[in-house]
Amino acid sequence: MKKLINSPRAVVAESVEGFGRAHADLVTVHPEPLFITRKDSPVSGKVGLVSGGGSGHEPLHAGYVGRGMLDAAVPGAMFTSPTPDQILPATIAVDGGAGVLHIVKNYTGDVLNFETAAELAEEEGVTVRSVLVNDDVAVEDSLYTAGRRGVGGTVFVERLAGAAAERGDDLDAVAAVAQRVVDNVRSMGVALAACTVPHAGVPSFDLAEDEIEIGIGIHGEPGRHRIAMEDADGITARLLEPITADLALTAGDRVLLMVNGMGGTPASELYIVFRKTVELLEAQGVKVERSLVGNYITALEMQGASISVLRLDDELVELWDSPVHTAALRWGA
Amino acid sequence: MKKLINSPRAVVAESVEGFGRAHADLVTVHPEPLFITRKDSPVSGKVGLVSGGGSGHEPLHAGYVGRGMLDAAVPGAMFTSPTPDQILPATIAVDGGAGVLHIVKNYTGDVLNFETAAELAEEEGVTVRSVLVNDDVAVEDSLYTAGRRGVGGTVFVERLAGAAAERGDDLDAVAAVAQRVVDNVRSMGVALAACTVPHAGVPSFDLAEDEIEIGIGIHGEPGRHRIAMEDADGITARLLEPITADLALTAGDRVLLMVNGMGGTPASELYIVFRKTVELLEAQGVKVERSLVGNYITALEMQGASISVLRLDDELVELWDSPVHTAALRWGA
Amino acid sequence: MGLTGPYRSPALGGLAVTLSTEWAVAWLRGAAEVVAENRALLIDLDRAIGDADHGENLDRGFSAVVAKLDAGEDPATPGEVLKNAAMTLMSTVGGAAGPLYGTAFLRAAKALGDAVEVGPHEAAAMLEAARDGVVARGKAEVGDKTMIDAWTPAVESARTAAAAGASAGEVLSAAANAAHAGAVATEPLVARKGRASYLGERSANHRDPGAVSTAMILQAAAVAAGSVNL
Amino acid sequence: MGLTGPYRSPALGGLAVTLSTEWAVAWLRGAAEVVAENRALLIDLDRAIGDADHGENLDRGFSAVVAKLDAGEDPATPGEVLKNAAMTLMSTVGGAAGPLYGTAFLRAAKALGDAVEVGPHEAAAMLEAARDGVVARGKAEVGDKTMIDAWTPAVESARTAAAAGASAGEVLSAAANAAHAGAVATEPLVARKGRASYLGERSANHRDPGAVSTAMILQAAAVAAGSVNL
Ligand SMILES: Nc1ncnc2c1ncn2[C@@H]1O[C@H](COP(=O)(O)OP(=O)(O)O)[C@@H](O)[C@H]1O
Ligand SMILES: Nc1ncnc2c1ncn2[C@@H]1O[C@H](COP(=O)(O)OP(=O)(O)O)[C@@H](O)[C@H]1O
Ligand SMILES: [Mg+2]
Ligand SMILES: [Mg+2]
Ligand SMILES: [Mg+2]
Ligand SMILES: [Mg+2]
Repeated sequence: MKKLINSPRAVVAESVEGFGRAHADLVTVHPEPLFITRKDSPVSGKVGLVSGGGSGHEPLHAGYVGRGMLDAAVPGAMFTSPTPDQILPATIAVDGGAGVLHIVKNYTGDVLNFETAAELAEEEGVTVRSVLVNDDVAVEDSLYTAGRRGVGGTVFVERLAGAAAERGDDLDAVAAVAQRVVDNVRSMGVALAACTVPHAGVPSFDLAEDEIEIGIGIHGEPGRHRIAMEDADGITARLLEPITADLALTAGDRVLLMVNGMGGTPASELYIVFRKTVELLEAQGVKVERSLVGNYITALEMQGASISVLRLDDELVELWDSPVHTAALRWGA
Repeated sequence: MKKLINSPRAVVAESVEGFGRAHADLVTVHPEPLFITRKDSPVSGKVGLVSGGGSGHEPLHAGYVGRGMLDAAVPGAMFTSPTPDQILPATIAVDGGAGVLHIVKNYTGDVLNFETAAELAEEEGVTVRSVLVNDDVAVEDSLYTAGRRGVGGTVFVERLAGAAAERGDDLDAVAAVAQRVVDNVRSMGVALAACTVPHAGVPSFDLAEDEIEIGIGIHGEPGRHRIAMEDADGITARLLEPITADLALTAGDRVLLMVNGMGGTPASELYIVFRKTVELLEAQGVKVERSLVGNYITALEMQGASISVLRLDDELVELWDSPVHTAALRWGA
Repeated sequence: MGLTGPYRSPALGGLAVTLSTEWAVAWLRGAAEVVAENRALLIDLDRAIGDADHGENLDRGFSAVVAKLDAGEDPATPGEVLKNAAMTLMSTVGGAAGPLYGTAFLRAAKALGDAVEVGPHEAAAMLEAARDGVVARGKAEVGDKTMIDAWTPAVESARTAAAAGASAGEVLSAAANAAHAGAVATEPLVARKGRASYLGERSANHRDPGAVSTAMILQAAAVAAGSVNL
Repeated sequence: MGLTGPYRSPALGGLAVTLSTEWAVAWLRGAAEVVAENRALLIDLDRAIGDADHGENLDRGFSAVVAKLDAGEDPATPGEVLKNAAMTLMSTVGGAAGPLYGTAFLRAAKALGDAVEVGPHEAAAMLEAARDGVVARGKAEVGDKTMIDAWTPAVESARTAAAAGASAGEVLSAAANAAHAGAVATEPLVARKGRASYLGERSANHRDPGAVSTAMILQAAAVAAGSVNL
């Protein structure tokens, strides 16, 4: 394992420290317990948005702290959900009197830690609502399982709920926007090669030269099945099909499309996937109205990509287009 | 070799096509011969900026086409300079009557192809000036060699000359800003693992588990020397030292700092390098006044990073802060 | 019946009929030791069907527990020891295991109350409270391939041993052995809870890391009571 | 003296005393063939001290040249054949080799002018013009570890052969052999021009890819003239 790090246990703290210095105009880093807030928080009268999760998915979540998106990000250890003692002060710090929305990716660890923090925050007088992101169609959903994972759709939820909060929506309304996004977004990913968690020191799974993993998550976990290597157009079709099926997209639908790199994929390859995705969607009469192509939610240096599709309506387009100013997403500001 | 591509020879065309679709609001893709222009080009009365080079360095150059930066980008084959028959029509397309600046990275191929295109453009009545970027301190400069390579500093030249053109500077003035940036920027890079060019199918060099290459360029070429793996702080010091020495930075100097990922490096690692770089510069009394951390000029999926430092003055800061709206760099718009 | 797991931890005292504050401290120190020794094993188990952090998370958490004990924390009762540990685990482990073990130790502490000495029935009740806490938080059932597959047989064996007149140390020993057997038995299961459930059928043929760590931690409890038949 | 390089291309005709338009076409087709066959070798040489694209670049370029010939281009003179090729190479090869080979073929074409038949002295002059073109563009000297290390000995041997009364085909053959020897001789050199110069001392002990491709292309010229002693 070769990494630009000083020691596995120092990665998160040092990295977040560097992040704080690079974006000192946007964020404040609170080192102990570790969380990141918008420079100007709490914004009085605005609903506060808090998200967090294991580290290693950068720019998620700290890269999305700022105007029009998150008020606080809470980074756990590498691929490990943060703890309530981090989430609680972050929640309190960004409460501008209008309550706080927790945006939680659906992993047992994230759910339990945010749940505890929310209880504790309520005890301290902060009104907390939570929304669970579970957009990964690679995972079969059932009453008896942990359900689907939260992956790429999280970026859309953070942006669109953030925009709603910024325009002054109250807590229920912001939560409703977040839930509407959750209900209308689906994602699916592929890995060509695994990533290596610093503390583990070996790749999270092994793939032969001619194999790829379909349906991977963002934690270096193995996917649903392993198939022989295919060309980009073939892989794209495989990722997109379950998404459009699950969303029941039909001609005339308008979508926000993200082709996301897992960390070790050249941008040129992402645009090749994007090209095919648009072609396939258009063939179904679906219009790609807005899009993102790049590394927005990663699994360290994993080689691969994911596709996220959100069904749009006029209000969501308007929210998407409103100004956003964060380290990783910025326009109109 | 596993890549999200359809065939090695289709990579550039398909990728640029996808890029064009993703950023149709910003750019126009001209497919044959291949080049990319600003949607609204030629901008009447504005100096046109053209850059280009081999593909595989995305977001460079197409990602920097737009307001406040380039008017045209000319992508060659993977790691191969483009040809005059691409550069010439790009040059003509963006001439708004105020002449065109060619921003050329100092590689024999780029120099020769841009030189030819410039001659041909002059024959067609377009005034062309050229600036050569040669910021890589890993390469020893001498009268008798090809000189230093152009690497990370190119991003700064494109941005700052682009800002000067946008504010209405004439061709000589824009060229002067570009040259001032060239004279004041230095870069150095490291690779932890090589990249694989699609048409070659094997990594561009081999490194053992405990070795790194110091002084690599952006074409997967081997570096100046190979050393045993070190921690991030040690590597950072090694990269920064020759830069500050060559720039003769002294206490009180203000700089623009870029910590750039080569394509396969997690953002968290870049911020660890950034943290140490700032610490080292501050220890010398040098103030980091603006910064970029991320993948801005890459070598496909190479694992590694580069540091670029530009000595700033008030005018350059003002130009840097002015609005820019491209696929990969955007603020104030 | 002896413990045959790959993890072992040195015995710290003689056979305990009742459990003391010293026992509780020894338990946590022993748990920290066995988790540290088996950090790589637990990472590896989690790498196969999860995200390769379980060993790292527990090692970080129990190291923090020990650091607090070393820093001179001086609790008066076993319950207080376990409550302090619960709070530390909750704020340092993270992931799924953090809240689950945090809750387990918190409920265990609550079950012990202010008692200075813990007898066999109280020991069994403590384990049951811990298990119930994990179920309350994680909603897993036996057979879902989680740490519950170690906790539940442990509780049952502890109850049986206590009813049969075993000492508190023997109750813990019975629990540890049953937990180990339960962990082994997770191997063929298809996960329905936690991160391994994303793998579907591919989660079979691997032991659940949390069940294995539960067996280790309960073994440390028995060892601390001087009550392990190896 | 025979060619001992790893690259070979089939002979296409009998011994040529003068060179015709057909010869020029055969040269380009032969060059395309030898470059395609040695694509991987040239990539590999460039991988060692450059950016692993030389074989890909030339293969793309010469394939385009052949595609134009196949599309029914019907030039009347050798010079016209070479001029068309020059334009195609210039617009398809890219990199350093594109403008250099483009200029070489352009200057070669200029040197031949409107001649329909090319004698030995004209053949030597053609090579010299090509070499001078490469020098004019690339400013490399012999010993800089570039294609000039193949071109210059080729020109010298061609001149000597022509002066000694050789046929045009023999002139080309002498040039090709000298180019090959020159390419081999680049091996110990430290590069001072082109991408290999960035490597400094580490560029030694590798053959220069452009010098090797020059030898291949000149060999194709000789083979097209039916004049190679294998
Ligand atoms: N719902 C649940 N109920 C009980 N135990 C669970 C549940 N979900 C996960 N676990 C346990 O947690 C273990 C994983 O812990 P850990 O790796 O530290 O957390 P994470 O899965 O967040 O990475 C699993 O092996 C399993 O035993
Ligand atoms: N200045 C120069 N003069 C002559 N030949 C050169 C010069 N620079 C490079 N070359 C030749 O070009 C070859 C490399 O070509 P190629 O790999 O296609 O281009 P690039 O270096 O741009 O990738 C070198 O091996 C060398 O022979
Ligand atoms: Mg985890
Ligand atoms: Mg090249
Ligand atoms: Mg885990
Ligand atoms: Mg090359």
